[in-house]
Amino acid sequence: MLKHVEKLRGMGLEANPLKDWEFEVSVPKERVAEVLSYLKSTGFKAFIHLACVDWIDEGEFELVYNLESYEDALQAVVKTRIPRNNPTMESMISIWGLCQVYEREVHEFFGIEFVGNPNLKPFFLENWMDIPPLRKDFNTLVYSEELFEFKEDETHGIKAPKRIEHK
Amino acid sequence: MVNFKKNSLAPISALKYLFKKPHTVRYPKEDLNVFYLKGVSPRYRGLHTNDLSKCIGCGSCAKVCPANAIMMVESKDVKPANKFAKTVRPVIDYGRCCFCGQCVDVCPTRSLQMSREYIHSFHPKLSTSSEKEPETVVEDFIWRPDQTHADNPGYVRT
Amino acid sequence: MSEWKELADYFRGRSMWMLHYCTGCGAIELPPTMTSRWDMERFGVVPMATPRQADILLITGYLSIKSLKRVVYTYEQMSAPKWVLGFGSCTINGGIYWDSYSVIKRLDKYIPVDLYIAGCMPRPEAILDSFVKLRELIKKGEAKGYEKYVKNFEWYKANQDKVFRRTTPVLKKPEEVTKSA
Amino acid sequence: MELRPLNVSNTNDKYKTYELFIGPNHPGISGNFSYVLDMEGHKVANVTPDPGLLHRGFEKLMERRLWTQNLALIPRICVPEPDVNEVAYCMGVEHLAGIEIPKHAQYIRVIVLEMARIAAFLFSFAGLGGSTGLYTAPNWSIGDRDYILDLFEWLTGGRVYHIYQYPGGVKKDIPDGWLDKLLELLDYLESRLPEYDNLIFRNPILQKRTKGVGYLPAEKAIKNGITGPNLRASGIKWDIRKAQPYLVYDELNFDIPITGEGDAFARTLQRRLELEESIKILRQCANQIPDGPYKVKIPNPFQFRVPAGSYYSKVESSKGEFGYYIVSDGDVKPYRVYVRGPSYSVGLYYANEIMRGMRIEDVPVWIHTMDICPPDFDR
Repeated sequence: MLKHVEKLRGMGLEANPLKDWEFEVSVPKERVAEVLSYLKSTGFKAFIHLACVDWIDEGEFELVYNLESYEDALQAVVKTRIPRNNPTMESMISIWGLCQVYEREVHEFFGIEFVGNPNLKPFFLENWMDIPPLRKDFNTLVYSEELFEFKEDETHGIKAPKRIEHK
Repeated sequence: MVNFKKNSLAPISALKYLFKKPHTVRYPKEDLNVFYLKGVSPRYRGLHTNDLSKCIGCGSCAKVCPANAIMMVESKDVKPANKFAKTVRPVIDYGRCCFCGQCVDVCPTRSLQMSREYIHSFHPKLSTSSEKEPETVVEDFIWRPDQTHADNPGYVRT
Repeated sequence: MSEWKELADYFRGRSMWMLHYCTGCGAIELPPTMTSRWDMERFGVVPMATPRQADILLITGYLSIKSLKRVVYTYEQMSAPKWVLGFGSCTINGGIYWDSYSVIKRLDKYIPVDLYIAGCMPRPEAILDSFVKLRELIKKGEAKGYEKYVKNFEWYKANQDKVFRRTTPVLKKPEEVTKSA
Repeated sequence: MELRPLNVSNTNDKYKTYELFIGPNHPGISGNFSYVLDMEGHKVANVTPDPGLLHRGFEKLMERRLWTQNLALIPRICVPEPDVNEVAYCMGVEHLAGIEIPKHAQYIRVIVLEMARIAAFLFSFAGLGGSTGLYTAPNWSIGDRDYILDLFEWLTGGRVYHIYQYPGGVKKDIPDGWLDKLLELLDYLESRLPEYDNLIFRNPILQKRTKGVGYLPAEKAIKNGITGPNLRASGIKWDIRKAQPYLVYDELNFDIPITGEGDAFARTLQRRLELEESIKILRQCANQIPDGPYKVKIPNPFQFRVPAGSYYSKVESSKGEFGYYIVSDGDVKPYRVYVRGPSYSVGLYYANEIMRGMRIEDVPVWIHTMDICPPDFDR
């Protein structure tokens, strides 16, 4: 495992082990395709998932590619940062055809444009006209109170409705 | 498991089920008796019970509830246990409660517990108009736990 | 004429056919009730594949907006004496998804429900107990949700359209929306 | 084992392909999910999955709740096997917070995981029986699964949603008399396995229905992110419990069966052999469990903060690799939690590739032998 970490540090990337079989690499945006295809060539053939974290204070999205190598039982977490206003990212479909589905989901929940992905149509949500829901500035309680017409307050229950008598 | 051919006598071996007791639990007549108590498990997370005298109305159960189901409501018929105790008591909205038991785990005076009762259903009357029906339904599932099912304790904080 | 109706209601209560449609997470308690351990067939309740032949529609738990649209189609395809059973706390007041943007909170605003069952996934015994209660309601002639649907059809359709046919975004521009907790 | 060829129909009228909904309301689908199939005669020409019917926005809700409040929300993600979520989440939180749970609690977690695994395998026999019309199989296997749920109910207080794990261990200790009941149940299940073999696996009709369906070669399985029993049925010896042992799996000896042919029958056989292994693991755990505290004291829920950082914790579930990518910024609430469901890429991406040319009656069989769990897609 340390052989991989040293190799990646040799390529000028910042890599550190998380556990004895998992390490993470943070990669600038342009070198993601290069690092992913390099890892795929050295045994990380299984693409596990693509996650996206919305760092709203730093104004950035963080894309997390997770790969797994079955030969030497390792887990590689490749992270990259992309700017938050009109975020675009090149699609990794050429390396793994599987990314098409994960990128379509991240596009719908965060609004990231994946250049090269043939099919970014709506996936889970039907006629959604608001900002992508998993962004930090989307308030789900205000949305559901508006849409489903019920009133709820945020203080987790410390309030005194007047009309209750015990049964 | 190596050969996948079924020998021809296999269906006959199914006849032994004729003389076996059915393992169906005929619910209304007989109950589940797997545990040392009849019915559900001795640790079952069912409808809540609350010892109104021990409860000090601190509201930590309302704060910890993931479903925002517990409301602290002023109750006239209860006197505070000591100088600091308040007279608000938890009221549970079973249209929200997910029966996770986290309120029982966090209750400092161990007054809020869960009983082994779980049956409750509500039929909105035909007379209530459609507009008022959602309100009456939500209304029926909100009540303040007290000692009604306390004789049948289930999930208690040890 | 009325004793024929009582006789019909008596037998209707004893052969309620359930639509085999697991809408929410409560559907994991249906297989044990359907198969050998709790066996709801003792009450005449049999899973049916198509809405045309089913009498009861079980809404087992939460309903996202997408599946609410399918449930409304299914409900309207079922033939007249039909009943809806609301399982668990998600159909009453939103359950544990009270702040979710894609789950409806009160089922009664969209389709009429005849019986609500408490429990966050009611046990098989609670399901069987609700079938017995539904049979009493049918015998007494009080389970008339389907007539209520026809009577105030516009009100139900208005609620459904508020959720399905939205043309404008629900929240205002992102700048006015306060940052979420 | 070659796939049956799709014979091109010679009529080129506009009804060459018609649209068929394997819709949300279909007994052959395991849960609330729908495929839109373009059919050519009785063969599938194109598949467009239509997920989102069970979407509750878990990842948004988890950002609004405390660390321990999420434990009540999490088992609702994958319903046939809820304990996998709790253990994976708790292991992630404990790794980030640096909590070391006692050996007794680790053994209880392995027992809970393996019992949930057996229950999920029995549930997949029921699904297989339902899709091939063998209705005795659901009656038997779900009936036996109910005995496992009784034990869960006694141990945790809930039948399906146990909400039993807690960062730092488990919520309640094993009641006395529970382990003997567990060993009794294991002997009963062991005596039932030959009955299942005669009913399901030696059944010539079922073999004809599943052999040759949905053939999955090894490298295609890796390329499409398929893990778990479906991967091992294609011949790759990869099990997280052996390769990257967590909890106490390194102290238990069990082996990984490989069926290797890669078609639907090999996958069901794979689950049947793994069920035997799980019984073996449970027996060892029940006999070797050391005494000791069942949990480590952690601060109360309102002040429990997890230091900043991110970690991907995974567990070998009966459907594949179930992972939680947890990001924390040191607050009382998680900053971001991503749930990796095992059947996500199978049902949404690989379905379009494998179902082309498949006959319509093989579609539910393929869905149930891949053990697709729709809440994994929508979360």
